Parts: sequence; structure tokens; C-alpha cells
Amino acid sequence: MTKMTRMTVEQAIHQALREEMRRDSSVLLMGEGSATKQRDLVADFGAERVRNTPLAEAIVAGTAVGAAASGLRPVIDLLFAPFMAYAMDALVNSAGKLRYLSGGQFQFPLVAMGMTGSGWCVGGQHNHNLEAMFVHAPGLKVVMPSEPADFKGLLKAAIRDDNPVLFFTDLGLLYQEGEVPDAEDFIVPIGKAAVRRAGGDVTLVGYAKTVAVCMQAASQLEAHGIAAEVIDLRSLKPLDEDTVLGSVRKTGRLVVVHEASGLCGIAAELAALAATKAFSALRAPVLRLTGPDAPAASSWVLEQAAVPKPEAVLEAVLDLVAGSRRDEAAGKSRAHDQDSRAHHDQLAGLAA
Amino acid sequence: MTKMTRMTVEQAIHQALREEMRRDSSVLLMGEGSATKQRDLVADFGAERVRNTPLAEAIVAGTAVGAAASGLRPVIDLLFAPFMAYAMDALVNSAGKLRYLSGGQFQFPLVAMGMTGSGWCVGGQHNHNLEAMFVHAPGLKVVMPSEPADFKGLLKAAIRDDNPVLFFTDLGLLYQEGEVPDAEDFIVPIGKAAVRRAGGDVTLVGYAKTVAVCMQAASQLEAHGIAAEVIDLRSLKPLDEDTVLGSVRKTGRLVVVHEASGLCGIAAELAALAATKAFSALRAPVLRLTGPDAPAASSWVLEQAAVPKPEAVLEAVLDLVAGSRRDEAAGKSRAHDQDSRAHHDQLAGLAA
Amino acid sequence: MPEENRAAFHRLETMLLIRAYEHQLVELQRTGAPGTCTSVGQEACAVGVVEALDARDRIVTNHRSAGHLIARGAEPRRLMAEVLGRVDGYCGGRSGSLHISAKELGVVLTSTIVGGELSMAPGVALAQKMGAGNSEPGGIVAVFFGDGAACEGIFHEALNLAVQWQLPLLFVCENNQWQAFVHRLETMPDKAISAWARGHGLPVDSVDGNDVDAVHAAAARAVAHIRATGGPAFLELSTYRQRGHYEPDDQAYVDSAELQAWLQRDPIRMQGERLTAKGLIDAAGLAALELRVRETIATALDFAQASAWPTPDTLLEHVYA
Amino acid sequence: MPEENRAAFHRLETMLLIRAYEHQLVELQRTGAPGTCTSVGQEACAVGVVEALDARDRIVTNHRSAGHLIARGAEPRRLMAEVLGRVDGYCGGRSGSLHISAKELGVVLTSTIVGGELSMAPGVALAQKMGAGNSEPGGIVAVFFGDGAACEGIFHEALNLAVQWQLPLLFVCENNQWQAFVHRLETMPDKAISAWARGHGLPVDSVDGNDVDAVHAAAARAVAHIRATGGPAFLELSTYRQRGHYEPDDQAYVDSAELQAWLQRDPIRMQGERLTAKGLIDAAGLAALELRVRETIATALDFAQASAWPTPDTLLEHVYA
Ligand SMILES: Cc1ncc(C[n+]2csc(CCOP(=O)(O)OP(=O)(O)O)c2C)c(N)n1
Ligand SMILES: Cc1ncc(C[n+]2csc(CCOP(=O)(O)OP(=O)(O)O)c2C)c(N)n1
Ligand SMILES: [Mg+2]
Ligand SMILES: [Mg+2]
Repeated sequence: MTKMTRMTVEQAIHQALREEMRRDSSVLLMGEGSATKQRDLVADFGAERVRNTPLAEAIVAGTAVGAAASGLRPVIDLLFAPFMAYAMDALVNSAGKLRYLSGGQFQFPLVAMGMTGSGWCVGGQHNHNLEAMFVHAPGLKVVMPSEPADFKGLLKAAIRDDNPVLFFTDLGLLYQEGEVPDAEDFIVPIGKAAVRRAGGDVTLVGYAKTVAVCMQAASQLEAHGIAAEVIDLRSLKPLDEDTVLGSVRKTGRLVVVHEASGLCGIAAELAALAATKAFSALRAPVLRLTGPDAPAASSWVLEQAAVPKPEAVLEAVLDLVAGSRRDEAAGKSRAHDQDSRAHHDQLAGLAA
Repeated sequence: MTKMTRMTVEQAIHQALREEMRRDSSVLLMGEGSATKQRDLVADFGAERVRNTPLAEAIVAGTAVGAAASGLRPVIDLLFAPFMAYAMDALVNSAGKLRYLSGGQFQFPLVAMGMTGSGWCVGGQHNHNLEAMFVHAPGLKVVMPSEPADFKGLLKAAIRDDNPVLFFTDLGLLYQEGEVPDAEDFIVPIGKAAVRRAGGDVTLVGYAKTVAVCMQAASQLEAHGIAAEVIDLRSLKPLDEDTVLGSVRKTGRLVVVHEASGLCGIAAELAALAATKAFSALRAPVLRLTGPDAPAASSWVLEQAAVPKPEAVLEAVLDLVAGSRRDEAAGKSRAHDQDSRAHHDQLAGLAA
Repeated sequence: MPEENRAAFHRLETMLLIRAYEHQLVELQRTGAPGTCTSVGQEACAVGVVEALDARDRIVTNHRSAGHLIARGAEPRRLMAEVLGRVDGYCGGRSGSLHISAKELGVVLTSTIVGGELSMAPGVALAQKMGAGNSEPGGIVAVFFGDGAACEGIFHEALNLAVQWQLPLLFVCENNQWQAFVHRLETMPDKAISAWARGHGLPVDSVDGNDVDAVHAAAARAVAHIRATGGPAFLELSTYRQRGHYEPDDQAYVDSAELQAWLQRDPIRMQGERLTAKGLIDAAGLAALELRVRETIATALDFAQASAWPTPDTLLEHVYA
Repeated sequence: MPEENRAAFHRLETMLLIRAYEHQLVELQRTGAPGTCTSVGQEACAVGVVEALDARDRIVTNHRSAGHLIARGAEPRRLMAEVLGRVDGYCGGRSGSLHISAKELGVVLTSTIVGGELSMAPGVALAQKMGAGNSEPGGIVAVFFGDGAACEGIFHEALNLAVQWQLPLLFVCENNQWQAFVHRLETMPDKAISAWARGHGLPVDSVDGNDVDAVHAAAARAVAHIRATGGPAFLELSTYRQRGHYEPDDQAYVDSAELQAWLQRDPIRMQGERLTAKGLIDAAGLAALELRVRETIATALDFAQASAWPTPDTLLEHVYA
């Protein structure tokens, strides 16, 4: 039996860092305050491997890229995701491209961490879910876990990966607790989604904070006699197409829920995948319940209004199932157009 | 009758700049070499309004943001799109967000221009179609025209727009010629697609260089008795949903073609739109023929292999139509799953 | 009371008002309001510089902006409403504490991205120089930023552009020794900021940021230089962040001897002692002043708490023009 | 022949080889091959600095890299194959001319993003310092960048990090007066680059970049300093871009008097005259040298043109590890 310890996401991240730094002396940690905030790691692994940096994201990321190509395994903490705007050249143009452009001469085993998401009322220059930008960029991997065990297992996998990995932490989860395997070899492979709940009527896909949203909606749907399957993507790139498509082929209905903007977001990618590769199985329109095409406001009311809520998922799925069942009973080949659902796309939260 | 002049894309851009600078003294042009390359504009409008800048994209873009909020209408030339990585904070965190975060106190009438696309063998640090990143970011508009008249009309519209507009030029089009209206009030509204060819069997959507790819495929399809409708998006944000969905509702088949990576790209967004809002009209899987999830190589052979070709579109549509007609004849509700087409997604060019 | 004394008095009162406002925010945070980055200990920088500016000038600032805003005349009640996310805030609650702009006061384009202020300020100054929009002749821009921001590349780019284009821009570096949880000496050599600025060849002045009169004198000189030449100037103000980076923050990482030394040089205390020594104020006078600002803040709090929340149906307002 | 003379001779030959290689690329471009950024006129910078490095050292460079690569021993035939997009190029044709790295020679992480070289070099130096990977004790890094790159914010960040972390990093600014189509005096004050560097408090040396012996001497001093102290040093080499930014380029924007003046000080000519004056070479000797390099380049061209194109089925190779 796997030994487990209950801990928060923050602790799970810390444990993963500690274990990997112990295991591999080429792992080093850099960031604005990384050493200050993790004195124990400095004590155990030395100031050379746990470094406070100047306040300069571009050089922190660039240095990680140079170091990664030269035999180190840097983990950099860029604090909030929007600060990655300063690190874009290093991440996108260097880390993501120079392996390919050099004909495979270099590899870039580095991890770039960033926090984001609603819940802290910090506004759109801190709260901006921009993970899809890195999914769109070549040569990078992207993960965004939802529970402590995955934070540990995916961070360890990211550190061991020979590719650059963007590791996003939804800050609303930071102090969430869960059981985490003690084993030092506990790894969650990058690129594998988790089915959090099985069901045959509809596939709900989320990641990070919206996994819980989907789970709550699924519970409520049960009362309506609808069995929802809930998938936690965990990895946004590579995406676990098989798990998502397998589920859609079973349920015929797909609803994707995330906080990031819908436009060219992960939900768009999944909807496209389903419309291409599981088309014949689809019994109803694919729905996206996402954040709006708007910066996050600070005010609690507006921040929350932008976030997909379980009630909105519930309502959307009820409509969807009713619509497609009605159509099927009437012998129509497909559900009614979902223009009436258009508002979900932009305003998931308002419906709540 | 509209008076027209034949000119290249480059000339159309120049004409738009000249006309708008003449019309509105708050328009100014800044970039690395903007003044050197456009001595005539310096002569006509003065060195204060046509400026060479230091080689520093972040401050060029930041200065444009500050100036735009203070009564000017800056147009900045950032040269190649990947150099925007340095300007990301100014564009995404400032221009895109500060109107909203300030409660509407400021507006940012600025245009940021960038070139990209295959054809010059310059490799992935120059040739990177990253327009979707800006579509995903809130508060920005994005255009990417395909013909000289639209370059003129959309650039003029962008300069007059009170929002920040990213204006992308596919460098393969730079010396392409076309008829361009002389009229100084000729504007192509941002957010309107153009139907380049009408047809009832399949909707082909492209933008920039791939409009021609779709048009060529459409000609070839005609020989096969298939009438393709070809849509040139022109504006990527806001997207002209009505035109695309209207066409899909008519044809029942959607194929999106672009050079950018498919993952979380424009094709994903359109596929998602169709799967949500035109679901009942869809008679076949939605296909994406896009660039691969890879940096662009310099070598001509590899550069071209990454680019969607008319032959690949032709082949894909023939399969699609055959598949869905077969299914419909057999009374099936929907075409076969398109797993066999999966490779198109990543390797559009290879099929050519 | 001679003009000079009235000014000294006003500086003290403004510093007290800033301090009282921020102490109120600290208390609010303890009872559940969003945290803020206070400028406690840095009030002299804000008051000394802002007083040297005209109505036609613009201010660009950052996350630690309460002092700049209040010194410029922002109403504590509307600031507080903003921090609480209410409709009567300067930004209708969309900003919260981190990026408050008040265009009506000329406080524009506040960014909480460290360096964002530096990236936009030259553009505001360019518009001033070109007489764009509602700018008035001779207007300049003061950009406030921290020692941390000086480490960002945009610092270098902004200085070079301002020098090369001769922009009417006053760089004000509030060197408060800290960059969030990192002491600045971990990130740069001791005299780095002024040395970097000097490398750009513009006038650089380094002054005690806790002495409001010294700050004001230096700022006035710099502003005069900018108005006379049209070109930029640089001011480094040495000060200290007395509280944590963001509320709450236990400051466990702070060297208490250093903190104590700076507390001895608290700008409000220094100004109070100066006025007392000059016989311009006594203990009763000081107490009266403090009472007055406390009342202002109490009224502001009532106002802010009574202000309505924005309604969800306004969520998408102001995204696009 | 004494060591010193052999070295002088070798420098001349290497500069000739670089020049011949780039002239060949210019011709190739005229017949349809992709354009390149040549370093014609800057050969002394490459040769002088690279000769001061050891095998254990690393080089990080940019778009104008032919000199650095050839001085380091890169084979012209594999470089040319790369420019033509062929499988025998150092990067298998994926790079083309703009980002050629040759790991086997220690030329790593070339970036054509101006400033990219500066962003990555400190990390390579950190790995050297920490003894990571296949680094050898005492190894340093030389990063080549232009005067334009010095305007990018990353210049400031890289210098500060190198100083603060005491990284074994030699900054080599090839100040060739041009930033694509803009003269550097439009973008910075005249003495700016050294002044900026001095602001960072590391040793800064400014030398004539067209005098290969002077460059070498300065580089050797800087390298010795870095090996002795472990910390960084800075070299500004004043030189001139004799050809356009990128082939083809009519240089219509170039001041011809300035160009002519610099052509008089062509580095190869200067070194040729120096050797002639010392009686180490005569016209026949020079002609023989030139013939030798021309033959090398002719062979290289044959090799490159005979090299296969990569096949489309390899398109996705090397995207991910
Ligand atoms: C680009 C960026 N990086 C990091 C942060 C997080 N952060 C906010 S304030 C701060 C410290 C800034 O230090 P300084 O510039 O000295 O200003 P101070 O807070 O001391 O006033 C940090 C690291 C940020 N907001 N933006
Ligand atoms: C970030 C970025 N901006 C612009 C360019 C386009 N560009 C390529 S080389 C160059 C000039 C660079 O000048 P400098 O650094 O002095 O190097 P030089 O070319 O003179 O060797 C420019 C503007 C680029 N490649 N990257
Ligand atoms: Mg500070
Ligand atoms: Mg140069």
C-alpha cells in the first residue's frame, strides 16, 4: 500500500523540489525570493543551488535556458503568470526553438513556474490565465494540476523532463489539502489526464480550479439522473487526446470548463479535437464555459462573475441533454443549434 | 465607380500610413528603421512624427502605449513577429488591460505591426505565426490581411480604432500585387470576413497566405464537382462569426487552413465555434490543416513541408465529402470518425 | 505664517494623512479586505516630489502608490472604495489597490507590473513634448519606481530613450532597500542605481528620501532643469520600507537592526521634530493634526464601505473602446 | 618563425578565410541562396577574441557569427551547407545562417533575436562556474553582441547578473556603428556603451576593433582577469560594418565618407601592411595566402552544393527531446 501524507498544494510543491534537489545535484532553484522563502532548501542544498535573483524575469529565464543547455536542471519561479511577459523571449524564442533550430544539439530541461487564477482579488496584471499561449508555442510542455498529489508528481516529472515545462499553479488551490504519496519515485507522467469520476451521459473536462467545479456539477447532475464523466486534464501540452476522445465517444457530449479566455484557449482545442476526431459520436453541440475575453477585475464581485461556476455547468448540461434527447426522440440527426448557449462562451460566470 | 490603382502589399501599407498621417496629425510612426525606410514620410510629416527608435522593442511598445493614452495615435513597426516577445508586457499587460483596470479612464489607439510567415527561409526566430497568442489576450484586436486592398483598408481602420490593434503581414505577400481603391476614405472594417468565392458544398476558411491556398484548392475541387466557399477572415479578433457560421450552416462542412500551429490556434477557435453554434448543420468532421507544433526550419524543403498546400486541402476535402456522402447515403447520422485525418492536423504540408 | 513654514506644515499633514490612510488599510486587511503594498516610511518621497509638480504635469506610478495619489490630492474615500472593489473607487473597483489611476489628477497608467511604469512613462512624456491631447506647454512627467524596477531591463531602455529623445521625464527611484522579500544588496552593488543612471549621461541626484524638505528641494531643482532643457533628470531617494511587502507580511526575513535604525529616521517623526525645533508646532498642535487626519480617514472608511459593489452585468464594460 | 610572428600570420590567414567565405555567400545570394548578415570589416574582432580563448571556453553569438565560428575552427563547408539548408550543415539545415551553433566547438546557443545571446550567456557561465555537464574547471564564456543589442534591456539585466553572481563571462560588444538600417548615433550617445558598462562596475576596455593584435591583447587581458577572479569583464570593440545589414542591401542610407574612412582602416589590410612592414610577408606571400583560402572556399562550396536536402519526413525531428 502506498504511504500517504496529507498536505497542501504549497507543501506538495515544496516536497517535490526538495526530493528532486536531493536526487539530482544538477537541479537548481532560482527566483525573486526563492531563497528567502525556502531557507530550509538553502540550508540543505547550499546557496549555490537555491538562489534569490534580481528582479528581472528576462534574465532569470534566459539564465535558466543557458544553464539548462549546459548540464543543469533549473527550476525558476516567475511568481505570477503575467510576469512571464518579460520572459517570453527566453521561453518562446530560445527554450522552445533552439533545440530544433540547432538540429537537436541542445536540450532544455527547465521548469518555469507561475501562479495565477481568481480568488485573491489582485486584478488582471496578476490574475491572467495565459497557459494557452504556451500551448500554442512550439517546443514547450505545459502542466496545470488540480490536487496536491499531482502537484508533487507532475513537478517531479517536469524537473526530470528534458524539455522546457511551464508549470502553472492556480493560486486558489495553494492551501487546498489532499493525500500525497510519500514515495520519492512517485511521478505523474506529463501528458496523462485523470478521470476523476466515471459517467456515460456527458464528459466534463476541466483543469486546475475548474476540476472541482465540474465535480460539483457532476454531483448535482446525479440528482437529475445524469451521469457525468469528469476529466482533469492536468497536462495541457501534450494533451491526453485519447482519454478525452475515449470519453466523448462514450458520452457523445462534451463540456469544457476553464477560467482562461475561451478564444483560442484549451476548450477551443478540445472542441476542435472532438469535432474532428469524435465527430460521429457527438450527440450534442460542444460547449465551452470559460472566462470572458476580458482582464480579471479586482473587485470580488466582478472577479467571481468571470469564473465558471458549478451552477452554470449544471444548467448548461441540463439544457444540452434535454436538447439532444428531444432531438433524438424526434429522429433529428443532431441537437438544435446552440446559439442560445452563446453567452456561456463569454459569460460563464454571469449565469451563476 | 471606385478608382483603383494596382500596387503591392508593401505599397498599400505605405499608402495607408501616408493617408492617415496626412489626415490626422496625432498619428506617428516609430520603429527600428522606420524613418530610414520611409524618407518620404519624414519629408512630409517631419522627424517628430516619423521616428527611428533604438533597438529596444519593449520601450518602443511601452512608449506607444503611454503615447496612445495621452492623445497620440502611434503606429509601431516591430519588424518580425517573434520580436514581439520583448514587447509582450507593453502589449498584453498594459495596452490590453489598463483600459479595463482603470475603469475605462484610458484608451489605447495604437497599431503594432509585425511580419511573419514562410517563404524567406529565415527560420523560426523570424518566421513564427503567433497571432493566436494575441487573440487569446484580452483587450486587443488582431488583423492579418491577404490582399493589397485589405492591407490598405484594414491598416487605416486599425489606425482609426481606439483599441490596440496587432497588424500582421505575411511576408510571402509583401510584393504581391492587386487593385487598391484610391479613395482616402476607403476603410475595411475590422471584424468583417470576406467571402472570396461562393459555394455550397464545403466552407474553406483561411487568412493571409492561405487564402490563396484555399482558392487554388477550390478551383481544383470544381473539377471534381465540388463547390467550395472560400472565406478570408482578415480580422482574427474580433472574428466574423456570422459569416463563418452562415457559410457552415449552408455547406455543412468546415475546413480551416493556416500556417500557424494548430494547437489553440485560430482553426481551433473556428472548429469550436462550429461545433457549438452550427452543430446541427455539420455533415462532416471539422478539419484543420495547419502548421505543425514545431518551429519553422530555415531549409527551404522543411519550411515548405510545414506549410499547408492546395493539394492537401483538395485531398482532405475529397475525403471529407466522400465520407459524409457515403454516410448520408447509408442513413448514418454523421460521417466516420476522422482519425485517419489526424495527420492533417499536425502535418498538413507533408501530405502535399 | 511665512510661505516656507506653511509648506513645511502642509508636508507634515500630508504625510500624516498618507500614514493614517495606510494604517487603516492594514486594519481592513486584518478583517478580510484585500491586502495592499503600503508605503509606510516612504511618505517623504511622495510628498516632496509631488509638491514640486504642477497641475499640467503627469505622474506614472506603480503598486506602492498611495502616497503619490494622496499627495496629488486624491480623495482617501475614493481610494479606499477602490481598494474595497466598490463603484465609487477611482477605477470603479476594477483596479483594486494595485493599479489605481486617477486621470482627473494627472495620475495616469499605473501598472503593478514592476517596470510597467518605466515602459509607459516615456510615451506620456513624448505626448507632453508634442503637445498632444490635453497636454499643456511645459508639462513634464514624473515616474515613480522602486529599486527593484531598476533591475528590470526596461529601466535601461527607458533611460536611453528619454536621453536620446530628450523627453521631459523625471525618473524618481524610491530606493526602499527591498524588492518584495529580497534585500536589494542581494540584487545589485550598493551604489548601483545612481551609477547606472549616470552611465546614461543625464543629471542624477541622490538624496535622503526620509527628509521631506531635502526631497522637495532636489525635486524642484530637477523639475526646473527639465522645464529649462526639455530633457530628463534622475532622482534617487534613499528610504526604507517599514512594513512588509504586502499585507500581511511578518517581515521575518528583515534584519531588525536595520529596520530599527531606519525607524529612528522615520520621515514623519523627522519633520515633526523639525517643526517643533523651529517652534512651529507643539505636542498639542501635533495631536490636533493627527486627529484631523484620523477623522478624514474615518469618514473615508464609512464612505467606502457604504459604496455599492459593481454589478455582474457590468463585467464586460471597458474591455474595449 | 617566432611564436609571435606565427600568431600574427595565422590571424591574417583566418581573417582572409572569413572574408573569402562571406564573399562567397554574397555571390551565392545573388544566384538565389538565402541572404546572410556578413561580418565583412569585423574580422579582427572575431579572430582577436577567439584566439584568446581555450578549448574549455564557450562562445555565445548572434546573427553575424561567421567570423566567430570560423575563428573557432568551424569548417566552412559545413557552415555553407547550413546556409544552403542542407543535411551536412552544423544544424542539419534547420538553422540556416542566422542561428548556427556548433556544440562540438563550444559555440552554443546562437540566437538571431538581438539580445538573445545576452539572455542565455549568464546561464552558460553559471553552468561553467558550477562545473555542470561537461564543463572543465576554469572555463569561461565569451558572448558576442552588437551595439544594437546594447540598447535592449537584457543588456542591463545580463550585466547586473554577471556582476552580482560573479560569473566568468566576457562581454564582447562589436560596435560596428550600425543597427540594421539605423546608425547607432541615432540610438545612443557617442560613448554610451562603455559608460553603461562602467556603471555596472566591472572592468571595461575599449579598443580598436580593426586592429587584430590590439583586440587580441585586450581579450587576453580580460580573459586572464576572468580566470583569476571568476568574475566578468567587458570589451568594446570599435569597428565598422562594411557591407549592408543583410544581403542584398544597397547601403543607400550609409554616409559614404564614413564608409570610406573605415575602408581605409580595413582590418585585413592593416594586418597585411603590418606583416609587410615587419618583413614577414610580401606581395607574393599574400597572394599565396589568398589563393589558399579561396581554394578552401571553393571546395567548401562544392561540398555544400552536393550535400542533400533534408527530407520532409524529418520535419518533426528535434522539436522535443
Ligand atoms: C514584473 C514583476 N515581477 C515581480 C512582481 C512582484 N512584485 C511586486 S512588487 C515587487 C517588489 C518591487 O520592488 P521595488 O521595485 O523595489 O518596489 P517596492 O515594492 O520596493 O516599492 C515584486 C517582486 C511584479 N509585480 N512584477
Ligand atoms: C529583438 C530583435 N529586434 C530586431 C531584430 C532585427 N535585426 C536583426 S540584426 C539587427 C541589427 C542589430 O544591430 P547590432 O546589435 O548592432 O548587431 P549588428 O547587426 O550590427 O552586428 C536588427 C535590428 C532582431 N533580429 N531581433
Ligand atoms: Mg524597493
Ligand atoms: Mg551593430
